[in-house]
Amino acid sequence: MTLSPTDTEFDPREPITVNLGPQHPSTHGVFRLKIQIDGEIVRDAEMIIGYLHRSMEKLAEERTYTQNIPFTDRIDYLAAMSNNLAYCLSVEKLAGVEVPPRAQFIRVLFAELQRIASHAMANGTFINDCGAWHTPLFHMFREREKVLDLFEMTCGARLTTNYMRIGGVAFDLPEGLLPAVRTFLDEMPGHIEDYESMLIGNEILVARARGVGQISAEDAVNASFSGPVLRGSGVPFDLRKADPYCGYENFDFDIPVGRQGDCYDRFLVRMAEVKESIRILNQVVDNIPDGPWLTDVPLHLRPDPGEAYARVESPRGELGFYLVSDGGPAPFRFHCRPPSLINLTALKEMTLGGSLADAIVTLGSLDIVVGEIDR
Amino acid sequence: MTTWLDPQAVADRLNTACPGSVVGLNAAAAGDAYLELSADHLIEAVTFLRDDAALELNFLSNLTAVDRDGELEVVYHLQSLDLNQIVVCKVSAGGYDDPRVPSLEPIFKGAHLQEREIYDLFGISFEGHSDLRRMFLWEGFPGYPLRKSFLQMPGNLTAGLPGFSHESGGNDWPVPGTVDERPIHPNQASRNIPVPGDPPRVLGSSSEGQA
Amino acid sequence: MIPLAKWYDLRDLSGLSEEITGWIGADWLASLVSGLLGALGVLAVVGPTLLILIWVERKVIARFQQRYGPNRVGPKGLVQPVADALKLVLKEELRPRAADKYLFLLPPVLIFLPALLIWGVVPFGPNMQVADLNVGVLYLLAVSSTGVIAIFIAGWSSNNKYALFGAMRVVAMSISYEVPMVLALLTVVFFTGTMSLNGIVEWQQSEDLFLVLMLPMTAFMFFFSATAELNRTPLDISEAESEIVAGYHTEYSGMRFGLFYAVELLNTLAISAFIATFFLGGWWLWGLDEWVPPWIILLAKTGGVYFIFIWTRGTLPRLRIDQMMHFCWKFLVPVGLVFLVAAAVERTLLLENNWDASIALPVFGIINAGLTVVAVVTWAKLSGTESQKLPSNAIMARGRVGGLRAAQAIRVDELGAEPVAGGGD
Amino acid sequence: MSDVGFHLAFWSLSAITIGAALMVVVSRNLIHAVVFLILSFIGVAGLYLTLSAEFIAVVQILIYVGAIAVLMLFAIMLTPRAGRDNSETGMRLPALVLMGLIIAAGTFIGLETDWGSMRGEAIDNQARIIGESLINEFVLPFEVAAVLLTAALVGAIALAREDPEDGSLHYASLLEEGLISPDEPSDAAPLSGTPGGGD
Repeated sequence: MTLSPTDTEFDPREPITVNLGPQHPSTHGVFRLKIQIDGEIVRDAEMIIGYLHRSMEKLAEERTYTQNIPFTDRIDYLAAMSNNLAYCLSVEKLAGVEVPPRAQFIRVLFAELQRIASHAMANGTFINDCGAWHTPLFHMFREREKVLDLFEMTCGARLTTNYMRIGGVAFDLPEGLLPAVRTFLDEMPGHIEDYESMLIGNEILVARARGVGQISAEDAVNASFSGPVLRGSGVPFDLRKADPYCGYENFDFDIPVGRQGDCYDRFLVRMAEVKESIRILNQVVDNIPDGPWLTDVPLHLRPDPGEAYARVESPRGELGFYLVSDGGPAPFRFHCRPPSLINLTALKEMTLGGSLADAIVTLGSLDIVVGEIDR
Repeated sequence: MTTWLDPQAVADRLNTACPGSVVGLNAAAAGDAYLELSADHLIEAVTFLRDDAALELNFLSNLTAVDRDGELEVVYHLQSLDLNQIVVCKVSAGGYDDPRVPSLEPIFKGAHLQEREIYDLFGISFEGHSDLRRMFLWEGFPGYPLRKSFLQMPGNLTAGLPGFSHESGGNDWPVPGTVDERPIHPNQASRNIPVPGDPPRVLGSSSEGQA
Repeated sequence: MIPLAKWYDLRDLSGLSEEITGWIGADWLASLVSGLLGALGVLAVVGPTLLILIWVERKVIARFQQRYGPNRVGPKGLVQPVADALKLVLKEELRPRAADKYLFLLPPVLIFLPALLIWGVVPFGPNMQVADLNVGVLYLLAVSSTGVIAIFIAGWSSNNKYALFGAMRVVAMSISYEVPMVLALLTVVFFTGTMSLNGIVEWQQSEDLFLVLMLPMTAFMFFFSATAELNRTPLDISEAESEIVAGYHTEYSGMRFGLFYAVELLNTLAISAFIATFFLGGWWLWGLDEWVPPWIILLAKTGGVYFIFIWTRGTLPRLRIDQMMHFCWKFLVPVGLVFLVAAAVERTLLLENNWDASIALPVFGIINAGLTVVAVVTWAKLSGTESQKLPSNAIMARGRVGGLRAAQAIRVDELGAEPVAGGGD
Repeated sequence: MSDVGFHLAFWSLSAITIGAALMVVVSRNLIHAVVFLILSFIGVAGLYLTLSAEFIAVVQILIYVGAIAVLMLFAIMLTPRAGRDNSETGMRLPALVLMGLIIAAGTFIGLETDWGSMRGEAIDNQARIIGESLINEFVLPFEVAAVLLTAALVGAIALAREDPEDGSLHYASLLEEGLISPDEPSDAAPLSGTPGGGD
C-alpha cells in the first residue's frame, strides 16, 4: 500500500495510484484505467488496453470476404448490425456490388433498431455509473430486449447477428416482423416518456453530469471524435446526413446536438437520437418495397486490386472499414476504424482535475465497447 | 454526399504552397484515388491541408497502414466536416528495418491512439509522437503481427492450426466449380482458405424459396 | 397511558416479562433475567425481520426495475434470504495476506454490536422498551457513532486502496452528517422537552399530532442525515459500486461480508423505527393503539419509512462527495440551526405565556412549514452553477450538417448570441 | 442493583479499562493502540454507568469513542508510517524509571488516602441538572471553554489551510496552477478538459 511504504523517504503529496480495472464494475469490459489521485482529484489518467485483443485485422487477412462478416459482429458486440453493415458497404464499394432497394430498407431498419438497443444500453449504464441502483438500466434493458427479440425473429441470433451479406441481407424479413416492429414503435414513445420524466432534469443527475468531462467543439474535432460524443459538443456531424448510405437521404430526421459537450449533453443526445431513430423506423416500415433482398455475388468474391473506405454512423460514431484487395479471395488489408478507441483519445484531458467519481461518469458517457477498442 | 476530392486538384494547391510535398498520385477512380506525400514534407503539407480555406481538411477521419509485401505505407483519410469533402493521402514509411514517418499528433490530437496502434501492430515509428508505446500487445512482444512477414519472425510461430494447414492436407473444403487460376498471396495460401472457383449462387435472386 | 396489562395481553408484552420476573425471588437475578428477556425479545423480532427485509427490499427494488425478483426458493421466493445466508456461511472466508491479521477479523463483529444495541431504546409500546433511558436520544447518537470505527478499521486493515477510500469517505461523511443529525434531534428535544424516546411519543400523544407536521424540515434533515450515516443511495459514496467497487468491505467474503450486509439492513430498519418514533408518533395512532398491539403500529410505521428508504435507493443516482459535503455544511447545518432557534423560541413562548397548545401548535406548524419553503427555495436559487441551469434538452440541428461553423451557427440560433468557445462552468 | 451484580460489573470493567490502557502503552502498532484506547474509553463509560451516571456515560461514548477516537484513527491512517510497528528506541531506560516513579506515587496516594464512600439516591434527570449548573453556577468556565475551543478551531483552520502558491493539492490551487481552467476559453490551451463543475 502506498500509504505505508517501507522506504523512509515518503512524500505525502505523492498521488496515490488507483487501478480501475481490468476487473472493475464500471469499466464496461476488460478496460484498465490507471489513475493517479490526490485525495479525490485526478492528477493523471492512463488507459491500458489490449486485454481483449484478438488481432481480428490479421485474422481477416486469411479469411474470405464472406467469412469475415462474423468477425465484424465481434468487433462491437453491442452493435453487431452496424458493424455488419459497415463491412458489407466497404466490400460492396470495393467490388462494385449493387444492393437492391428492399435490402437497403432492411439494412436501415436493422441499423436503426440496433441504434436504439445500443443507446439504451449506453444510457442505462451511464446512469449506473452515476450511481443509480440499476433501475434505469433495467428499464432500458427492457427495450433492448424487445429489439433483440426482433433480431432473433429475423436471423435467429440476438447479439452476434451475422445478418448482412455482401450485396444485401441474408434472409428476407420473416412474416410478422413488420407488425412486430410497428408494435414496438407504437410502444416506444411511451417508454421514452417514462425515462424522460424519471431522468431528464433530475437534480442529482444534472449535478453529477453537467460540466463534467467537458470538451469543446474545437477539441472534439481535433481529436477526431465522432458520433454522440462529437455531437454532444455541438458539432452537427452525422454520416447519415453528411455522407448518406443505404438511402438515408430519403428519410426525414434531424441531428440532435449538445450545448457544451459535457457528459449530460452526450446523454441527452443519445436520448434524442433514439427518438429520431423511431422517426426513421416509422418511415422505413411504411415505405419498405418488395423485391429481392440479395444480389448475385460470388461466394468467394475476388475483387479487383484496389482499396475502399466506407463508413457508417454506428451508435458509437464513425465506423469505417478500410479494405485493400490484391485480387485474392481474402482482403489484403482489413482495417476497422474503431470509434470507441478514437473517442478515448482525450480521456486524460477530460478527466484531469475532476474527481474520481467524475472520471467514472466521463468514461461511462463515452460509451466504449472494449471489443471494438481492442479488436 | 461527401465529395472525394480529385487528388490532382489538391496536388496543384499543395505544390504551390509547399513544393516537393507531393510525390505521386493516383486519380484512377473515386474512392480509390489517393495522393502520395513525401514523408519529409508531411507536417507542412497536412498543416496546409488543414488550414487552407478551400480544403479545410480539419478532421483526421482515419489513419492506418498497409504492408505492401515489404513496403510499409501509412494511409490518412482527411476530411472537412463543414465543406464535406475527403481526401486520401499516403506516405511511404520504408522497408521492414526501421520504418519511420513523422507523427501527425501535433496537428491532429486524434492521431494519438491510431498512431500508437500502427506502431504496435506494424512497427512504424512516428517521430514526434508524445507517447509511442505498444498499445494492445505487451512490450517485448516478438515482432509486429500485421506485417506480412510476421510468421517468419522470431517467436516459434507456425502457420495455421494443427491439422488445418495447407501442407498437411487438412484442407478438405469442398470447392465446387472450376479452380480460379489467379495467384493468391502466400500468407493466405498457408492457411485454410480454399482456392475456390466461383460456385453457382442463386440465393436472393427471387423473393421466395430460400434456406 | 393504558394500564399495565395482564401477562397474556398481546397489546403489551411487558406484562409477560413482569410476570416472569415476579416468579424469581432474588432482586439482581430478576433484573438480569428481565434484561435478558428484553434482549431476547428484541433479537426474536429483529432476526426474522432481517430475513424478511432482505426479501422485501429485493422484491420491491425488483418491481421498480420491472423484474420479478427472487421467486424460486420457497413460496414467492421467501426462503431466498435463508438460502443466501447459508451460502454465505458455507463460503470460504478469505483474508488477504497483506491485511492486518487481528484487526481484519474484528470489524464484522464490532459493527454488529451497535446495530443490536441501538434497539435497546426503541419504544415498541408504552411499557415495552428494553431500557427506558432518560437520555435515550443521546444514547442513540452515541451508539450509532461507534459503528464508524468498525467501518474504519475494516477499510484500513484490508490493505486495499478501494477499501481505504471507502473508509476515508465514510469517516468524513459520518463526521459531517452527525452535525445535522444532532441538530435535528436537538430540535425535537427542544420542542418536546424530553430526551426519553417514550417521552417524545407521549408528547405527540398528548398534543394529538405527529411531529413531522410541526417540524417538516427537521424530519427531512434527520432522514437525509440518516441516509448518509447508513450509506444508502443517493449518499452511498462509501461503497459506491461504480467507483470504489464495494468500499470498505471489498476484501470481505463469506459470512463476514454477510454481517456487513445484515448490519446495513438492520441499521436501516432501526433508523426507520426511530423516524417513526420521533416524527410519526411511534406506537401511538389516535387511539388505535388501545385496540391493536402498539408494537404492530410501530412496525407498520417503520415499514412505511423503510419503504421510502427503498424508494430513494431504487430511483436516485448518487451524489459526489464534495456535493454531499456542500449540501451538509452549506444547507443542512445552517437550516438546522435556524430551526433549532425556532423550536426553542416556540417552546419558550408556549411555556411562558401559557398559550392554548391546540391553537398555538398549528400556528407554529404553519410558521415552520413556511420557513421550510423559504429555506428550500433559497437553496434552489443559490446553489448550482450556470451550466447546471442550462435547459435539459438536446438542440436540434434542423438540417444543418457540418463541422465547427455549423456548430457555431446552431449556437447563435439557439442562444441568440456569440457563445464562449468551450463553455465553462 | 444488588451487591453481587455491582461488584461483578465494577471489577470486570476495571480490569477491562486497566488492561486496555496497558495494551495502549505496550502495543507496538499504532492502530492497535488506538483500538485498545477505544476499549479503555468504553470501560470508563461502563464505570460511569455503575455510578448511575447515565448521561456522563453516554457522553463519554459519544465524544471519546464517536469523535475523538475516530479523529485519532483518521489522523493515524493518513500518517505515512502508521502501518509499521514502532521500533526500539534509546528512551527505554528513562521511560522505565519515570513510569516506576509515577506508579509508586500513584500507589502511595491510593493507599494513604482515606477513601470515603458516598451512598445516595441516583439523580433522575441528570441532563437537566448539569445543564442548569452549567449556565448558572459554572457559566464563566463554560464560556471560557467555549471561547478556547472556538479559538482552537480557527487556529486549526488557519494552520491546515495552505497557500495556493506553494503547490498545495486543493481544488483552488489546481485552478491557480492552471491544471484546470474553468473560465478561460479552451482554444487557448488545446484539449484542456474542463473538470467537474460541482457546486
